[in-house]
Amino acid sequence: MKRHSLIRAFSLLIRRDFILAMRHRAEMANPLLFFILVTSLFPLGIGANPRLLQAVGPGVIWVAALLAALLSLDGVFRSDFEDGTLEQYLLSSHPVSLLVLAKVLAHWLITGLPLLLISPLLGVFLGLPAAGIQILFITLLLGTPVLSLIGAVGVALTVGLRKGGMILSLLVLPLYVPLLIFASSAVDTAAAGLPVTAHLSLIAALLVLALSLSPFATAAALRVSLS
Amino acid sequence: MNLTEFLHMGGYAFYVWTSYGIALLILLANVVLPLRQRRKLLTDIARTARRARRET
Amino acid sequence: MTDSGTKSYSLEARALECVRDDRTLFRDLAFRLEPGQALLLEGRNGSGKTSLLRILCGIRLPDAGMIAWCGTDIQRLGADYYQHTAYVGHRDGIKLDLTPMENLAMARALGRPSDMTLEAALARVDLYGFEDVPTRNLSAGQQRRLALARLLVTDATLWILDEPFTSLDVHGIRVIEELLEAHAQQGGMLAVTSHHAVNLQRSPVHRINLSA
Amino acid sequence: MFNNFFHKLASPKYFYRIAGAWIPWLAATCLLLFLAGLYYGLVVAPPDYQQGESYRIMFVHVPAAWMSMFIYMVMAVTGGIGLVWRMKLAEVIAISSAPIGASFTFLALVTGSFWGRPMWGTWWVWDARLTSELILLFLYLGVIALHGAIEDRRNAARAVAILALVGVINIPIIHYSVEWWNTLHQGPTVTKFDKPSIHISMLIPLLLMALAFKLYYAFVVLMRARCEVLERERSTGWVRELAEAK
Repeated sequence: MKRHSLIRAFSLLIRRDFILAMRHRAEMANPLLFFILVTSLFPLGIGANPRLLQAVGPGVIWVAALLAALLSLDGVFRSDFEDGTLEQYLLSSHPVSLLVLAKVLAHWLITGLPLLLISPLLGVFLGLPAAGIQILFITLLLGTPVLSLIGAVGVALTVGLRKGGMILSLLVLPLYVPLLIFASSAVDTAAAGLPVTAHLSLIAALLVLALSLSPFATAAALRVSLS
Repeated sequence: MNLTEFLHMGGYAFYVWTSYGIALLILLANVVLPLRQRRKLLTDIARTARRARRET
Repeated sequence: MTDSGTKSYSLEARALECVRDDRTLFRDLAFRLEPGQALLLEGRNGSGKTSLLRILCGIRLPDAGMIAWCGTDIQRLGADYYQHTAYVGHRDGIKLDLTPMENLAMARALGRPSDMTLEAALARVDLYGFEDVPTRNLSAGQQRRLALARLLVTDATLWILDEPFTSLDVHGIRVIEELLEAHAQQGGMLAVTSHHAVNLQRSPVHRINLSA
Repeated sequence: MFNNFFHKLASPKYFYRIAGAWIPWLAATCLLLFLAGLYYGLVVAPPDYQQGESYRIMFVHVPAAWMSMFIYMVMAVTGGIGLVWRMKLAEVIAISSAPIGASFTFLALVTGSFWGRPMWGTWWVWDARLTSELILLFLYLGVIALHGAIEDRRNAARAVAILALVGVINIPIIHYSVEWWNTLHQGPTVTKFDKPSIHISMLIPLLLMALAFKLYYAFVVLMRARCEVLERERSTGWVRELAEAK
């Protein structure tokens, strides 16, 4: 019975965040627009030489995804913190780490998934070959949840601070480095027609690691931020 | 060994001595800063204590 | 509404100390609360009432001492403690963009559900008929009553309330007082801070004045 | 007796006194080691057959890089101890380590750059070790910024501990990924700083310097920890007495 109510709380929390996001549809689109804009600025900045674009494409798309994730992350716990619902999670009779996981999952579904779906279009913009676009999609599929999971720890640490946003990027961006390296080089390698199983399994390993550790760290950080 | 030769460092004097100089600066700063902080803290605490005593 | 009175719950504070901004708010504070009893915290602003309630919730760590639930440190109990507690703090802990029903459904899912339906809980705090109005459109007093309705949808023994009567009118205060009285009569426990005098005629009330 | 010692050490007043007694001895030993290390490193050790005299930067660069990693580990471990067992002294050590670790990281970066300039002909190369060191500096700066932003000292210490633990899990991954990225993009053309075998005449000063850096960290962290203890205990009687006795 207890397990049943945990599953119910988990799904209700996700559904609740969905309803809230739908009632603020305009805000929901911001990270996505940011992602598209930043990516399309690069050809304007460095010139539209197809070979150059193709060379920097994977890195550009991944850096843009990273920044878009960072931009959207600030809101994961902010409003819950301000209206006091965050306290209610901590005082719930369910494990806080699982509630956190529900929040992060909802965040990924709301902001990460749209990024993922639009990414092939950006791949075409930057002239990536079909094999590269395919792998780009897979790396984003495996990688954007990692962005949300790692970011959640940083947000949880800074949610009580007045100028949390700047510090958040300082805390989180260095932790994104391995993912950025593995993912963009996977796309590069695929574009060159070489096998990328090693890259993909490394990213999958990062995902497993983040999934298993980050909810606990986030829960602990929320406790600190609220005390 | 000849001193000028030593200071010359086989032509790498600038790189070697700047590196050691920066190291010295950083190491010294790490010693001096806590010393100054402690002195400031102690006078600060003493002042607060004196003020508290006058108020009561 | 609460567990059957046969189980003997107890909440105990042992040698609590709380320091904030280099100021010791209280030291060596001890009390014991049993089913049917209410704890009323009094004191000036900034005397540590809210801090003490947050320590009781386990959100804030005491600088010394501990809170024990049935003899065990609440920091060790974690979720096993929280299934017995409900907290309404300064902030209402409700989402203004959701309806009262959606808010209560979430609150119920986070704890151990009680037998009362969500509609019945809303009716108890005089919000019957507001089920689907966006919470943002309710008045401050109505929002506060909605926050307090959360207490009814979970099966908690210990209610921890920080200024429950804020922004309530005379009628609202009476409604909530009845709620508290009924909870205590059924073997519940209360820990409350309030500027208002709290009228609980039929239940034993401990008073702790933190300014003293 | 050992247990008793640790129990006493947990008392801030006792720690303040005992640390104050140790600092001069640690500092003196550290100075001697530095002098010996410098003598062997700058005077006794022969020039490198490839890099000439410029390799002598190694005697500050390598120990600084070692210490930058080591101090992060210390920070995470003591932070974790403070988090789990609520040991205030461990929190203090963790917090006091951050600025020292950051300055060692900075030192490693700058000396690496000064060493690289005559070797590679540019001030900065995206070499695996320098890049890792740069990211480590960002991690340190994050810790320091977070600590500075949280007003309550105990909360700040707990937040920093969580961040340091997350960082310490990530450091090996970052290290590995950067190493991998480096071989991918540049090929193994860049000369590695640490050669597989190092001559004994160079090893001795390197080890002396490394030991000196360790002792230096020990006494500087104690100095900082003493300040932190004073700050935290400023409303207690013994700190007031101490302050007014001066």
